[in-house]
Amino acid sequence: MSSTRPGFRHPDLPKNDLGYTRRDYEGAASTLCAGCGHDSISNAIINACYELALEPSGIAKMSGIGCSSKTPAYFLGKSHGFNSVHGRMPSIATGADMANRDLVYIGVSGDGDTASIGMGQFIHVVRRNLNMVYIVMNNGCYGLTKGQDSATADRGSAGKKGRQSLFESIDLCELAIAIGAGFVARGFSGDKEQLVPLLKAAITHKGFALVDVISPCVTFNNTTTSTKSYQWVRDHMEATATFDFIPPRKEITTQYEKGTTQSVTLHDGGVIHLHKSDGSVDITQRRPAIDALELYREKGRLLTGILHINESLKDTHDILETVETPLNSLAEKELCPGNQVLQQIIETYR
Amino acid sequence: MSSTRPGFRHPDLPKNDLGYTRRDYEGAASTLCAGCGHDSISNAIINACYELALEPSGIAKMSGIGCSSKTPAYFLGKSHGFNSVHGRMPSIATGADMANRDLVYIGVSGDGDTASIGMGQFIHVVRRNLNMVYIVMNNGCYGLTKGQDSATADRGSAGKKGRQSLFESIDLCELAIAIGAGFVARGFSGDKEQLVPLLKAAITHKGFALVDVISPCVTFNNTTTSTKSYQWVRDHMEATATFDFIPPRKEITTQYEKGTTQSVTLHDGGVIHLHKSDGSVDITQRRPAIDALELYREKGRLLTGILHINESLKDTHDILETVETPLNSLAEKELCPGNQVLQQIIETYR
Amino acid sequence: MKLEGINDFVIRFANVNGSGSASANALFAKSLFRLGVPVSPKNIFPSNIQGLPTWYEVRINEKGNLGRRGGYDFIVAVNGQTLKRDYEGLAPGGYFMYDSARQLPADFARDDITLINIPLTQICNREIEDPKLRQLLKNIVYVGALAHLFGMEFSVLTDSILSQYKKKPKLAEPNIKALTLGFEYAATHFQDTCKLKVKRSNKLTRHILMDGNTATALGALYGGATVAGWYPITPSTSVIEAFDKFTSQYRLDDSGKKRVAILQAEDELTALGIALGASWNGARAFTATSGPGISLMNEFLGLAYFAEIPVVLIDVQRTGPSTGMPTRTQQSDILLCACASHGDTRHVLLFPCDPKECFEMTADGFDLAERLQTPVIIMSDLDLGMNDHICLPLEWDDTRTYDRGKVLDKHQLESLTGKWGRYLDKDGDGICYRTYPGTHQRLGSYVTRGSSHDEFAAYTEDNDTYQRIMVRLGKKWQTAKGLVPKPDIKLTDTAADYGAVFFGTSTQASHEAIETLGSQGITINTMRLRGFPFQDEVKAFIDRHKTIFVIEQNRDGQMRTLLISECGIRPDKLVSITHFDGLPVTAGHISYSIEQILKAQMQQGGAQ
Amino acid sequence: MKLEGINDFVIRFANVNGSGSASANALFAKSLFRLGVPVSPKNIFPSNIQGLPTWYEVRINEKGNLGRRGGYDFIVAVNGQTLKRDYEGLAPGGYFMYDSARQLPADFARDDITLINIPLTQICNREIEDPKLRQLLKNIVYVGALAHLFGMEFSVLTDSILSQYKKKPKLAEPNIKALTLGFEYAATHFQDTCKLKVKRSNKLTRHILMDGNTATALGALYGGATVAGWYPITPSTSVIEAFDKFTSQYRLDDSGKKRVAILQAEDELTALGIALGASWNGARAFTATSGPGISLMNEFLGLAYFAEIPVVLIDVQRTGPSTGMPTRTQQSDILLCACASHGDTRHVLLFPCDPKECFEMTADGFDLAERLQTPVIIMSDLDLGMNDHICLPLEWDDTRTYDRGKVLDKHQLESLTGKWGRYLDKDGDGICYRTYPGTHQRLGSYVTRGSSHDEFAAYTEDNDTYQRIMVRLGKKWQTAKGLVPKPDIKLTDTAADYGAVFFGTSTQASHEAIETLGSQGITINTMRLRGFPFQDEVKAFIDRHKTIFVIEQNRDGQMRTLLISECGIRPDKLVSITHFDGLPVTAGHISYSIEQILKAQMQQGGAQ
Ligand SMILES: Cc1ncc(C[n+]2csc(CCOP(=O)(O)OP(=O)(O)O)c2C)c(N)n1
Ligand SMILES: Cc1ncc(C[n+]2csc(CCOP(=O)(O)OP(=O)(O)O)c2C)c(N)n1
Ligand code: SF4
Ligand code: SF4
Ligand SMILES: [Mg+2]
Ligand SMILES: [Mg+2]
Repeated sequence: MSSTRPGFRHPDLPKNDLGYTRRDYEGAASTLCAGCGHDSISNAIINACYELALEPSGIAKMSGIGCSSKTPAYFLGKSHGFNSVHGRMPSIATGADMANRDLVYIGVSGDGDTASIGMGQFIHVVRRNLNMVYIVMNNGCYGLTKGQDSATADRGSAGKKGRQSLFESIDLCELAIAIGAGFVARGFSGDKEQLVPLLKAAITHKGFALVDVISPCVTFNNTTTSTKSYQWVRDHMEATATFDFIPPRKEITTQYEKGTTQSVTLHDGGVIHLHKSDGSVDITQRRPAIDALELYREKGRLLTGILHINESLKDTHDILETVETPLNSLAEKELCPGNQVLQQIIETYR
Repeated sequence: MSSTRPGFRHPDLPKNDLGYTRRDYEGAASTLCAGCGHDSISNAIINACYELALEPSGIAKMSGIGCSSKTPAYFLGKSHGFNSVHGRMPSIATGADMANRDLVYIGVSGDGDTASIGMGQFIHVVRRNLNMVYIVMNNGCYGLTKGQDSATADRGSAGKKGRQSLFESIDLCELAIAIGAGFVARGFSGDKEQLVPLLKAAITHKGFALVDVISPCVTFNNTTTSTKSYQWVRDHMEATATFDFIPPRKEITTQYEKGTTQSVTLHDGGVIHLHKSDGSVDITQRRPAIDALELYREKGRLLTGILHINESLKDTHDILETVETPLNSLAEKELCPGNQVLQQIIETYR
Repeated sequence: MKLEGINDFVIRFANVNGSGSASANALFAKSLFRLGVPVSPKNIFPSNIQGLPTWYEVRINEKGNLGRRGGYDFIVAVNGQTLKRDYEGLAPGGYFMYDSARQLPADFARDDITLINIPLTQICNREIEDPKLRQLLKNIVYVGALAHLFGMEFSVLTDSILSQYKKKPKLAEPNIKALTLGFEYAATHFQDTCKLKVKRSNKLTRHILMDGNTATALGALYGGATVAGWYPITPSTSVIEAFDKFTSQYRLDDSGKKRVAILQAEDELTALGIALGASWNGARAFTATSGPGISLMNEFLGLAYFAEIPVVLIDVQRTGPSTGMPTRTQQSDILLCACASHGDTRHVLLFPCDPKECFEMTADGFDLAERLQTPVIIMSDLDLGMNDHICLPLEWDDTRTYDRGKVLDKHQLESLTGKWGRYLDKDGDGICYRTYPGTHQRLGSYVTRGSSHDEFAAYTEDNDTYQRIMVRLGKKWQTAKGLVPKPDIKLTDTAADYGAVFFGTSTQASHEAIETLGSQGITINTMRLRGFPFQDEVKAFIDRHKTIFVIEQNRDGQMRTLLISECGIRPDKLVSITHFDGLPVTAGHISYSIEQILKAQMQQGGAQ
Repeated sequence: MKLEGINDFVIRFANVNGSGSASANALFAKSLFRLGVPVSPKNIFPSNIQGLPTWYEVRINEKGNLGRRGGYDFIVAVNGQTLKRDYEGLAPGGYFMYDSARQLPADFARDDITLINIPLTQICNREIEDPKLRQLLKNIVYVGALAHLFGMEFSVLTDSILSQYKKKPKLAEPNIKALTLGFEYAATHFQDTCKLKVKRSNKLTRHILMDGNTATALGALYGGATVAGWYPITPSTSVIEAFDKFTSQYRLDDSGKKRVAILQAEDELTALGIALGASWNGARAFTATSGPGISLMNEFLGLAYFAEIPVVLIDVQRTGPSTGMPTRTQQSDILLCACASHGDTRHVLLFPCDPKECFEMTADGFDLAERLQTPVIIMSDLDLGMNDHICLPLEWDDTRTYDRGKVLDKHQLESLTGKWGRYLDKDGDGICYRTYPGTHQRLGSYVTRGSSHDEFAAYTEDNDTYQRIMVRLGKKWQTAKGLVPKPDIKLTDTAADYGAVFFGTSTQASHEAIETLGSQGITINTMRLRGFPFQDEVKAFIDRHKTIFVIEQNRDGQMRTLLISECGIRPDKLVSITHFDGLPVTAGHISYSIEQILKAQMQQGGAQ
């Protein structure tokens, strides 16, 4: 049922540093509902990868189950993908990353997939600081099973069926910071201007990067009574700070006024310039970062942007002290100690 | 293998308000290692229930799997218990509580049982605000499987095998507050003075009450290099505030100086008096409560005592709006609408 | 030549999902039902919310053969994406109805079918003011047209609309208008076009038209379930939705508080955990799920088996393995459900074949689970659960009381002679006496555990004790045989060589196939399985025949495997007739398969 | 009358766990092994860390019969908690060694045994200065005493100590002192007391003494595993611990970095998920677990089956169901492992019977999994995994290369003619060609999924396509038969009526039992199963006999069920011999059971 978009290529399409056009980052035609926030996120992923000039085949797309988790079929058609089972993408991504540390791992999940059935795996993939981007397409509901409340649905928020969500919502960003994630951001599928650079920064960050994207479900949860609707989010969103993301090897042309801008250098030389506003918090520290989220929660506002960044953490491979060579490329001679060693070993069992 | 302690009763043993002696709250002889912190917690549970004069048969003991989860056999021998499977006690407790809201639910778990395999269920039982006490016997390791690091083991901490724990530790208390728990406390198995009143307050609180008790594993994790050893905890623990717990219907005899003491009235009329020290935080608000935990984490100190309390939350039954009568005591006539109604119902399917 | 016939054809609707076609198509089916005509609708929908192809197939059969027939004689083809496929699949002599807004391409050149083009879009654009309603009502317009083409009483349609919108009569109006528009258009342009006709019949005087999941929910309501833990998954979600709906109406006390607790859990492990915790604590509790959920529930099922905790688990099966085809049907969780979890385990299964049995077996399932103190799994499937089926009316015996099994109350505990042991086999039937927490201040408390325990529920690692408990569980399994529903056996000819075994949603098609074969002189006795473990009757039925056809909807012949291993049957005696492409099995497939097997047997010199 | 004999008796040690007895007892067993005497130790330990009874049983058998024998001829009874039981269980004529610090109660009044009281506590208190060492060395003292009693060469004990403490020679000293103390005490006080003797033998020239889990870990090391996800659970934990130990030594690059990633996961779902993700990405990966973990891994196993992802899963079985007896053995996860997960699935199983096979089958398992692109489950158990076994030396063929199965590299992708499809059956063997992520810039990418897919890996809900893929998976299953290890068949008499089928840790006891029966004139051919699916040879072996005894360590005869249903065997032909109390099966149990069955058959008039 999933068809590939026509292969025809317009010769004049703009190309990125690797000579690819945006089309090279597209996938099959989406089968989601027209207007679904998830499709906008897919587009933002396409843009981010195109603009970062990533080699498409060097990316692996991972997902669980849900409308959101279907999207890897709709972007990056030249990348391998793994649409696994409900809530278990983090473990699959962990294994994949262990096998080949050279690929870029982009995980896509839903709020049901992550905050309910996948909560355990989510917390623990954060704790491992796996080098991946973990995107939650957060619509506050279970789209694919027809609109039940998810654990990120705010108490009192009501979708199409008109029933209010009964329980307090879970803020995945706050959890991720508390567990020690080094990059935590929140975006909105309706705000491409903010989302694309967020994704670019997240991809460039080494270690675990969470991007929680509020992504309205137009079919089940875009009502006037829902806090995950386009309207509500537009009315309530505020940003921590604006920022520029400067990829590595790009000349820094802008001059920033001292004191108002904080710069974070990423592991590959890219730089994030955070433009502080009055009373803005130091998001490079987890304590104020968490406090800001709690404050906005109290105020009933939605805090977006980069919520926390810490470039000093080791990722899983560094923690485990594995070799630089991808493990999947090691051959017999590096793996198998041979019979002579075996005979030495078994000698100790005599 | 588990034997019951001799039934002989000394006539002069002191009795509580219900006429029970402390022995009536004891269980079978423990089979844990001599000196295990868990046994001290069992004793504290016995004391708390005895002092609160709870009807033993009105308590249900729930646990998962681990040395810690064995303890329900060692306290409250007159109560029913359910030693379930690894990490899944919260779901069993939820069902039990749904069936009979009149019992007191005391759950016991380990740090492996809760923070690893049980993380998803833990977060969600907090979110439901189930009316139970959830005690984590937290030794930073997997006792029963011989000492592997758990997810609450601090990075760099090393147990008997001498290997340092690789990953950042998870603070269950901070998570619980972030998810919205109404009662969160931390104790130490070596500090009965603090632990017993903590447990009494937790039991009296309506809704979910987490008591994270640092409980050294003498066999595998009581080394000088471990941050879950008796010594380390003694050296690093600090308390939010001292407090008195006054059960309902007890006369309040002490007078507190205004401003230095904050009082929280529990749903059944019991009162907690928190004696504030200089710079102490308002633990009735989640924002400062979380911030305090983050601060102490930064400082490398262990914050104990009641960490957060909020008496205004509805528990699961109130949220679901179930009847006051325990559901397990409803009979046919309240449950079965009868054939006449059935015929009306099926008429709409004609 | 046009296809002809009265009350005997298959019509298929090809739509785009999310376009509101489902309710229009259901209206059509319901109207047929109200005309007393046996009808069986099958909704073939995608695992997707909007924009993909979806089909709705209705078989009309005066004789009451209501399994899927296969093929279609009439198609309402209003989905451009599948137009070609729909066109090509139409039976010779069939009728192809489409929206004349769409010009049929040149290669649509069959001359063996009848085209019926209705300007659906045009009619709606012209006649319906509210643009939001146009798309929806387009579907109603074709239903109106069909009413004329098939010669249906128009009032049955308008009555259906009126009763559907009883509470919002305003909404009935435009629907009736749309119906009329379609009806009139057909009357004007296709006066005598269609030779397939519908005639009021008297076949269905008492019957109801209900989906299995609704009936299951009613079973849980009447069976006295008070706690449900669940996690959304197609095709089981609607069991809980219906239970929620019914309990919101029939389980309120005077102040509006609920005599039920329904909790959407964070996953299936928790869903079953909730049900187990509640059952342990003396409430009747259940959960509903589908294959992936069963896989996740394995550990808890083993605990329930070994610690002897009753629970009712509804498995609405779908096409596996893994995520498979979430919106297609299969009977393929049988082996896993029978032996779920590590170690030696065995679980009681019930196999409902229609909504009435969904109701009864669910209600009975609670009695059975509590009597046996073990999980009881109701093996429904997508076809049964989510499609409407005609069945006899549900009934409840008001004198019935719940069988809570062997539970000791306070008084009984006190009057016991000898020491009570939770796992003591007092009665020799392998079933022991349990207590609910809090029953007595001094007596009857114990710790339930999944680790090895002795008769007094104390932890043990003693090998003899462990073995004794396991042997007793085996004895309980024997007791279960006397309690699960007996098979439904039909001996057409007591001397027949052939028998057929089937269950659940394979029933209708099997009966039809066997009738067909019967009319060709091949007599086959039948046994519809209703429960596992199998009773002696099951073995006796098999033993009395030379060859048994085991008809089931999975690849590996799972029920056949179970029969062989549990009844000790010679494998070569049981011949598998499987169907596992995700669509409901057809009678044609079964009769054809049996014919082929018989032919082969004959060629091999085996007498018939 | 005293029991007598050379190299043929069973000694049991009754200790308190956590008291350091395990290493002393192992020292004793190892010393026997070094004397060239066939020996098989069984550690019977509690699911607890400290203070509960634990036993260590050593069978010494010159003939090399090394299954558990049952009963004990000599006991070292140093656990007060079980003193009475240990005393009563001793064979008539046996020897009862105890610490004379404890006065035996008056009711210890057997006159058919020999008491050997050694003042263990007293000796230690007197002779050993460091009070911390006293408790530990008490155990060594009794080993020294045994050496004298059995007439063992003392040097073999001291040598064992020296090699054990090669790196910490300081620690050897007090141990040797303790040995000597015990030896001398016995020499002085029990000069000719014991008639059970040990004599240096030449039975074990090349052999090694190793536990199965260590061998499994070596198999993973040599098989080239680079990623392991795991979660602690007895009795599988030591597989990973050993793998960690070996890779820390043999998988480092020059800078000390690791050519392996071992991750302790948060649970078993994640453990298998990690292995699957890594395998998908082209690394050899595995996980090890036990029953409860298998239950939790069901969903992922179904995904791996349907999406065709290789993975090696080690199941070190323990006594189920549920938590069961975590430190007791069983072969009871067979059915679940064979059909794990909902829908139609089937998994490849391997059945090692000794450490050598643990090594080989694990290493081969990676080839097999990658060749078949499906999970391969190594069915070990607690007895095999955690007890030491004598076996032939492990060997590795240095010319061997890993069979990575059908994987297309960059070059092959480019030179393909025709469109590549991940699930296209090019070779007609049901196995398709896969690609690792990142292989090629343009070619070979696809999305792996557990939902239904076509030959080109695209999502589909088309019923024919789904069915085609399922049928092909069935074909692959047939191909697997040619690849899994063949059964080990011994036809003592080609005309014999009886055959026995067994596998894994039932092997030793089965061989011994059949030898015993053989000496009574009952000839039984044997087939040791080594893999599932079963080959034609398996069926042929069964077919050639009248009656087959299926010997296995579970209640329900799980392997028998599998044989019947997979090979189409008449159930009445396969007679179950089960043993499931959690202790390793004994030869006596098997031969007795078979005798009883044969007797019954004869009484029923069946010829032998
Ligand atoms: C084990 C399991 N349980 C349940 C389901 C059914 N299911 C499919 S998608 C889904 C929820 C999806 O919600 P979310 O992750 O928020 O994604 P969305 O569709 O909203 O993007 C569920 C419960 C499943 N596929 N597997
Ligand atoms: C599903 C499953 N996996 C693994 C185990 C093995 N296991 C038993 S206890 C335990 C960990 C216990 O650690 P914790 O909860 O911290 O308890 P402690 O013994 O430290 O008190 C594990 C992994 C199990 N019983 N079940
Ligand atoms: S149902 Fe909601 S989440 Fe799913 S595709 Fe439609 S709009 Fe998107
Ligand atoms: S192993 Fe550790 S946690 Fe377990 S009983 Fe012993 S001291 Fe306690
Ligand atoms: Mg969602
Ligand atoms: Mg622990």
